[in-house]
Amino acid sequence: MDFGTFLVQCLNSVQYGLLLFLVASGLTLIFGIMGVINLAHGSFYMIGAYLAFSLAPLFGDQFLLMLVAGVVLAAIFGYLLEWAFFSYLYQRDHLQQVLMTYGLILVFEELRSILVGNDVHGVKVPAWLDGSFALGNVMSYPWYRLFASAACIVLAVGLYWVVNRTRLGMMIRAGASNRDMVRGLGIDVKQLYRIVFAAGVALAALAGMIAAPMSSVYPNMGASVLIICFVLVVIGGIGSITGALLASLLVGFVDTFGKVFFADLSGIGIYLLMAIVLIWKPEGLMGRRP
Amino acid sequence: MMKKGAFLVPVACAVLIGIAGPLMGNYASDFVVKVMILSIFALSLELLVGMTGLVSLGHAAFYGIGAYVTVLASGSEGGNFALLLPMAMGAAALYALFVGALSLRTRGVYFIMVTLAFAQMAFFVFHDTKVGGGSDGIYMYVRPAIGALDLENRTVLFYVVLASLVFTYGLLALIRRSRFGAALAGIRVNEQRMRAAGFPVYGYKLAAFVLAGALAGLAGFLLASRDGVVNPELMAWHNSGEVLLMVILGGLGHLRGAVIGAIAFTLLKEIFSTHAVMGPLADHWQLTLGIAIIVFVAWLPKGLIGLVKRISPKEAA
Amino acid sequence: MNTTALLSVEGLTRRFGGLTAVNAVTLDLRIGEVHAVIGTNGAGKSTLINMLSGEIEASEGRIALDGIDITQRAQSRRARDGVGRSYQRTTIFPEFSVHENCRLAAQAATARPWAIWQGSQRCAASNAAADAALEAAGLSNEALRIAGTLSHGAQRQLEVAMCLATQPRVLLLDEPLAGMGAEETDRMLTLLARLKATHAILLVEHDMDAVFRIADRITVMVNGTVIATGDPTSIRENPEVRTAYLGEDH
Amino acid sequence: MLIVRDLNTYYGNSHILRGVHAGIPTATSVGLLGRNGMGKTTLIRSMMGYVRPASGEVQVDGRTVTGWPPEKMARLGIGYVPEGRGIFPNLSVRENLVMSERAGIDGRRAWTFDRVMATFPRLAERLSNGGQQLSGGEQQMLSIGRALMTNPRLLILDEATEGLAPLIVAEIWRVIGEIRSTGIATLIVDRDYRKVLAHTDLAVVMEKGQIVRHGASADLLAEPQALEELLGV
Amino acid sequence: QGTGKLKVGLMLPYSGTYTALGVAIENGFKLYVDEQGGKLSGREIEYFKVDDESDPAKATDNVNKLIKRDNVDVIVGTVHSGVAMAMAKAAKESGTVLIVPNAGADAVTGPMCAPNIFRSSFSNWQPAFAMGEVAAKQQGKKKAMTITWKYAAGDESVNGFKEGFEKNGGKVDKQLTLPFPNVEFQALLTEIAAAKPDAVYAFFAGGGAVKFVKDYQAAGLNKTIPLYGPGFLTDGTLDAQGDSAQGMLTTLHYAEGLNTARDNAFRVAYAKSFKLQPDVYAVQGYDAAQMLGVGLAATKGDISKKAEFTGAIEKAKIDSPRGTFTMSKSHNPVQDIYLRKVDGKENKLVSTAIKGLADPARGCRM
Ligand SMILES: Nc1ncnc2c1ncn2[C@@H]1O[C@H](COP(=O)(O)OP(=O)(O)OP(=O)(O)O)[C@@H](O)[C@H]1O
Ligand SMILES: Nc1ncnc2c1ncn2[C@@H]1O[C@H](COP(=O)(O)OP(=O)(O)OP(=O)(O)O)[C@@H](O)[C@H]1O
Ligand SMILES: CC(C)C[C@H](N)C(=O)O
Ligand SMILES: [Mg+2]
Ligand SMILES: [Mg+2]
Repeated sequence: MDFGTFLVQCLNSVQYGLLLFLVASGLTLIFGIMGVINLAHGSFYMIGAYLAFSLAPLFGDQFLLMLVAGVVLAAIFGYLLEWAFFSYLYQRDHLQQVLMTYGLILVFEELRSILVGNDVHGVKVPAWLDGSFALGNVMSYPWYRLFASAACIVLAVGLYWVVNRTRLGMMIRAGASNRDMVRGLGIDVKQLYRIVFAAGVALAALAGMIAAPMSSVYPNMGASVLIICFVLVVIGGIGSITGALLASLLVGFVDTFGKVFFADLSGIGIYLLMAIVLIWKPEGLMGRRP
Repeated sequence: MMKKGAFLVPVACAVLIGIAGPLMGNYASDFVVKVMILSIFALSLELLVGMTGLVSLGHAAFYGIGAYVTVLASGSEGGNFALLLPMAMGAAALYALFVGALSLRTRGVYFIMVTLAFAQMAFFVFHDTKVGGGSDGIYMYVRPAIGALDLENRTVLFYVVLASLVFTYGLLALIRRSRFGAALAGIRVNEQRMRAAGFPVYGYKLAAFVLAGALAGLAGFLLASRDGVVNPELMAWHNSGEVLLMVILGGLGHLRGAVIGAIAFTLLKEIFSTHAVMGPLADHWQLTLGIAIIVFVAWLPKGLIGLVKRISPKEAA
Repeated sequence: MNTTALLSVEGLTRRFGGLTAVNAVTLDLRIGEVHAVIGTNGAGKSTLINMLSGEIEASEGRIALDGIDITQRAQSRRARDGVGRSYQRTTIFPEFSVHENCRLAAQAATARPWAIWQGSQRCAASNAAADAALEAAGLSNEALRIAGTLSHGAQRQLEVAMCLATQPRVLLLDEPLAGMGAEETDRMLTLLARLKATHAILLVEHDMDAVFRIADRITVMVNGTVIATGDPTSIRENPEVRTAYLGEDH
Repeated sequence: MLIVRDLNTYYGNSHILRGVHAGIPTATSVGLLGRNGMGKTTLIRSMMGYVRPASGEVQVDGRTVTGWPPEKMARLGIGYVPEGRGIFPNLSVRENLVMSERAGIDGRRAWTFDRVMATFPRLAERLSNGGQQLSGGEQQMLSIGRALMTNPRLLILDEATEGLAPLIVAEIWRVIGEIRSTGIATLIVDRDYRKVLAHTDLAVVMEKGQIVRHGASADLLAEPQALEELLGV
Repeated sequence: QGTGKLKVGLMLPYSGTYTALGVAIENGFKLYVDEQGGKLSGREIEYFKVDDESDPAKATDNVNKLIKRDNVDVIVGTVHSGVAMAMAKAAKESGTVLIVPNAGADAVTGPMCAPNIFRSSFSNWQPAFAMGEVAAKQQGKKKAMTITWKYAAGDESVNGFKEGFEKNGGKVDKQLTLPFPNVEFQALLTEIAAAKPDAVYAFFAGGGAVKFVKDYQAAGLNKTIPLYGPGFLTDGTLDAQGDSAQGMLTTLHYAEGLNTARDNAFRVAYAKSFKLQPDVYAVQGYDAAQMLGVGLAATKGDISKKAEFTGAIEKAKIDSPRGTFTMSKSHNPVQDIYLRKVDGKENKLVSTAIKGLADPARGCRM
């Protein structure tokens, strides 16, 4: 590999890592911070992608407007979902959440099949982001990928700020460790968590919408993303947004270079990375010791 | 803790199944065999999750390794039962020793994810390399046998599986009421205190992990003997997830729970996807199964065991 | 009185990042003696106990039991060698009965605990140890209650009872009296007075009435460092201890 | 301001509170005494809405609030320092305090971050420590500080001095005195009955889930016999 | 036997990634049966459906539902090769007739071959080998790279291409893979750009195929390095691929615009019945029914006459919409492979790449 290619591969790694973070960001909130094991997260991602597919014709080139509309819809959906299915699970064993969210996956996937069908669909890249710029003499790089990366960075910074710097963020984290005590301080945990959950769903859906033009939309698209998201949050250290971002980038590099150099075993790469990180630092890269 | 005579129900069930075996049709007996294998698999996980508090999301790896070793080692002439079984269980136990030794250094959600990681590694080794036929899997020419105990014979297979289930259940029941089992329970509730009291907690957990791995390997051996084909999907994370669901669905903390969960999950899915029962809705069995699971979670926080108790509260202790 | 130290500690130090929580502490625990360690909040008393019991590693220093260096021994091994501890924050098995809590603790020392064909409830040795511990801690009447439903005070008693159930020779008690009422305190002090004949006891406690009533020797810590060691009277009079810890009331 | 009438509370099948009548007048401090396991904490948790009383009534300012959830009770101006502290381990000391900051029901912010720092200088040195990394005493201070940040009218302290060094205990009693003098009502549970009686206007003694004695604290202090009988001291 | 309803078990993916394929196969099958008046050799057809979920781990249980519970006479299935392997194993043991309407695993008509197992579709080797010849001969490429998911179907396909390509003087100098079902291709596209081969052969299906073709274009590689593949790369995915697939060459045993009377009739009938355009999967389903029909005709509807049944199919010329084909000794179609070019939303016929190509059936002892 010559130096130019190496640089492009580094760019690929970073870009892929950022994309992964985009998808994992909602999970960081729901799983990493709220402590809810949400297997249905991949479904929210899928719902976002299908949302983009169905909204895109309505909004034409108003891509950003469409994202806003989609996020609002997803947030409302998440809010209702929390109210209907999750609100009474907090007091129970975490494993109940596993069971519940598994049930939800089945329901979402089947509803998707009934409502939209099982075909693969493409989503058009908005005209103002369509096109590529040259990278070396053979290759070019799509603008849209850069846009997705930028969106991810904005999101990462925003999320970090909200969770670590605002009172809202403190309340969320406090609620994760001791709900009853938070209530005793006059904070309506139910409402708070409903909002956070909705935000998590909205983030996953946003990721799905942004990813849709790149990856197209297809059945079961959420499943493959789910596990990798959990892996990211755990490698980064549960509750840490910086950690999740770091882990995303790391996985980006491992995956990219793994494919290039160890094609036969590259599937193992990120899991090997996770095992090594957790054995070396059982609380994840940026996690606090429990 | 177990009451006197509590073992009567499971024993009666086993005897009943044993008697009913030959009376069942081909498909029914096949179905029962499958449920029994899954029960063994679920029981082995119950040892970890319910008894020791170790939630593993990679248990299918041991199941798969047990199955793969059975097929790989049996060769084209068919293998010796007495040799293959220990080999399958041993290989699963060995991998469990390796995984356990490393993953038990972590805790909680981290433990869940590390076990998942090691299972995925096993999955990819079989999926991406030619070790076991790649992604399409491999098949076995002749099923294991030793003398008259020929698993090629469906009746023999039925009773061997039944005996294995009884063995597994009995073994775990013994463990549960023993001091070793009490120690595992203590570790589940409060590891710190157990250490302070003088228990080498790591060793206990590792022992449980390896034993659970070996029992999952037993289930894998039986599965391979029944199906004659193995496939990397056996080790996929959703298989680990499904067996975990069975354990939770049945009711954590009870051996019966694991078995009931395995039966319920398989049966529900079977029913929901059978056209004769559900009509056109059978095409959407995922929907009905999903809704059923959600309803179970909503109404039965203690799993199906909880349902039994709700109906007859006397059993509650 | 036995004069050789059962547990001796030399230059024990523990750092958390930049903070030195325990700084070169040296002390001896002897059978027949209640050795109280008092000190300001955050002085490092619990950290000291954590190091002695093996819960956390020492950064520096040496711990010897019966003259044998145990600094590197795992916590569970130390416990079986006779070092028992209680926790400042209640650390029980809330879903088990009170008796089971103690029996489980006692069971660590039994022979062949992996013998799965023997029922745990039938283990005579553990049952006896558990009964004795409950009796001593005054919880016999509550033996069949689920531990998690005990009141705070009773849970504190159970905490000590579980420590006793392991039949230790060295007792490391981290604020055993906190949360206990007057009667229970009284009972506990009587118990300690009785136990010290056969045990080496380290008592961390903020209840000064109790400490001065029972302690044979007192070590005072401030910010990780020992500022005074001596018999109760000398400590009570020590001006440095008064300004740093006791205040004017005692 | 807070009155409970004929309160009965169960945990499962066990009847814990058996018809408790009690009241905390505005700007008054009340001591709640009783042996271990007599139901003091249960009474407090019933008032706060953590456990739902089976029957009876809780009133604040004449309004019936029985069965209100804790967050609503807290917003009526009740600050709660629970038994066992309830520190958020994953938040730093500063965050523990900042997250709970709220104006009182009258809109005033008498207690600010700075004032809490001034009251507990020890916490000021540990601001960026996680709640988990505090010594027991430090946690206790943090818990009180956190409750004060909500600017309550009534502060409930369940064993607030447990595990504190004598100097700090003295300090806490001084702070309690200070709080009391600012017109905040207090409900104090503490095993040091002498201190409780000295720092409260009224005292209530519980036994087996019932109030067996109530009256002015000073009166009770003068009856060593009754104390011996009720508290075993 | 011989009389009453004939039980046909359809074991196909009705959920998951391959659902659309499963439905097309079922439609095709039913279309032929309906054209015969709902009966084959006088026997009414009764369908039994099982969703195989494309999960090989559950394949044995699923196929046993048909064999042991429903006692079907014939099994038709499936799309996923791993599942098909387990089905073949079960069919071999029980003797039930199995017709595979898609799964291309070479092994099904290789080591797993059996008298009662037939395939109405293709082997992974077939279109790939043809593409290799086309690339080397017609296009004059010398140096090629292959890329696929690391799984059996992918391996078989790229190896088939390599065989055809190198036999005709080309050289495959690098074979890229990524784990199934990973769709992050950027790293490998960069490798391709750096190596600058004369051509790239790719095997992907479904969402992966869509994304790969789009990414290939977005990376600007389609301008300098032509992308070849088996038909699966562009079949049923052109809607989603949009512009990015235009002009691509692929090989398959079916194409749009064959313009034979047989195909036109089939297309009209299919579109009328299902309000859908047929695709290769529908053809494969249709032909599975034809093959069953041939076998039944020879035995007068009595499928238990195994030898006659098998013999008839082995000798038959199947009049498929794709063009007639015969059965190889290992029961895989001996068929024409077409070279097609993407034009708008269609895979238009360019030419016949290889006439009457037979799978080598390595490992079949029958
Ligand atoms: N895990 C840890 N990480 C960082 N600092 C810690 C940790 N544990 C304790 N500390 C710090 O070490 C110091 C000593 O703590 P320790 O718990 O030993 O005090 P203590 O003497 O037991 O106090 P108290 O009487 O209040 O219980 C405290 O300042 C505390 O904040
Ligand atoms: N969750 C519970 N379930 C059942 N019983 C309980 C529960 N919590 C407390 N109890 C019982 O209720 C009674 C009153 O407990 P409570 O905690 O109110 O006592 P307390 O007066 O605060 O005691 P202490 O001084 O020890 O804190 C005790 O007998 C206790 O065992
Ligand atoms: C649609 C086909 C390309 C599927 C492929 N034959 C498989 O085995 O999965
Ligand atoms: Mg301490
Ligand atoms: Mg209390």
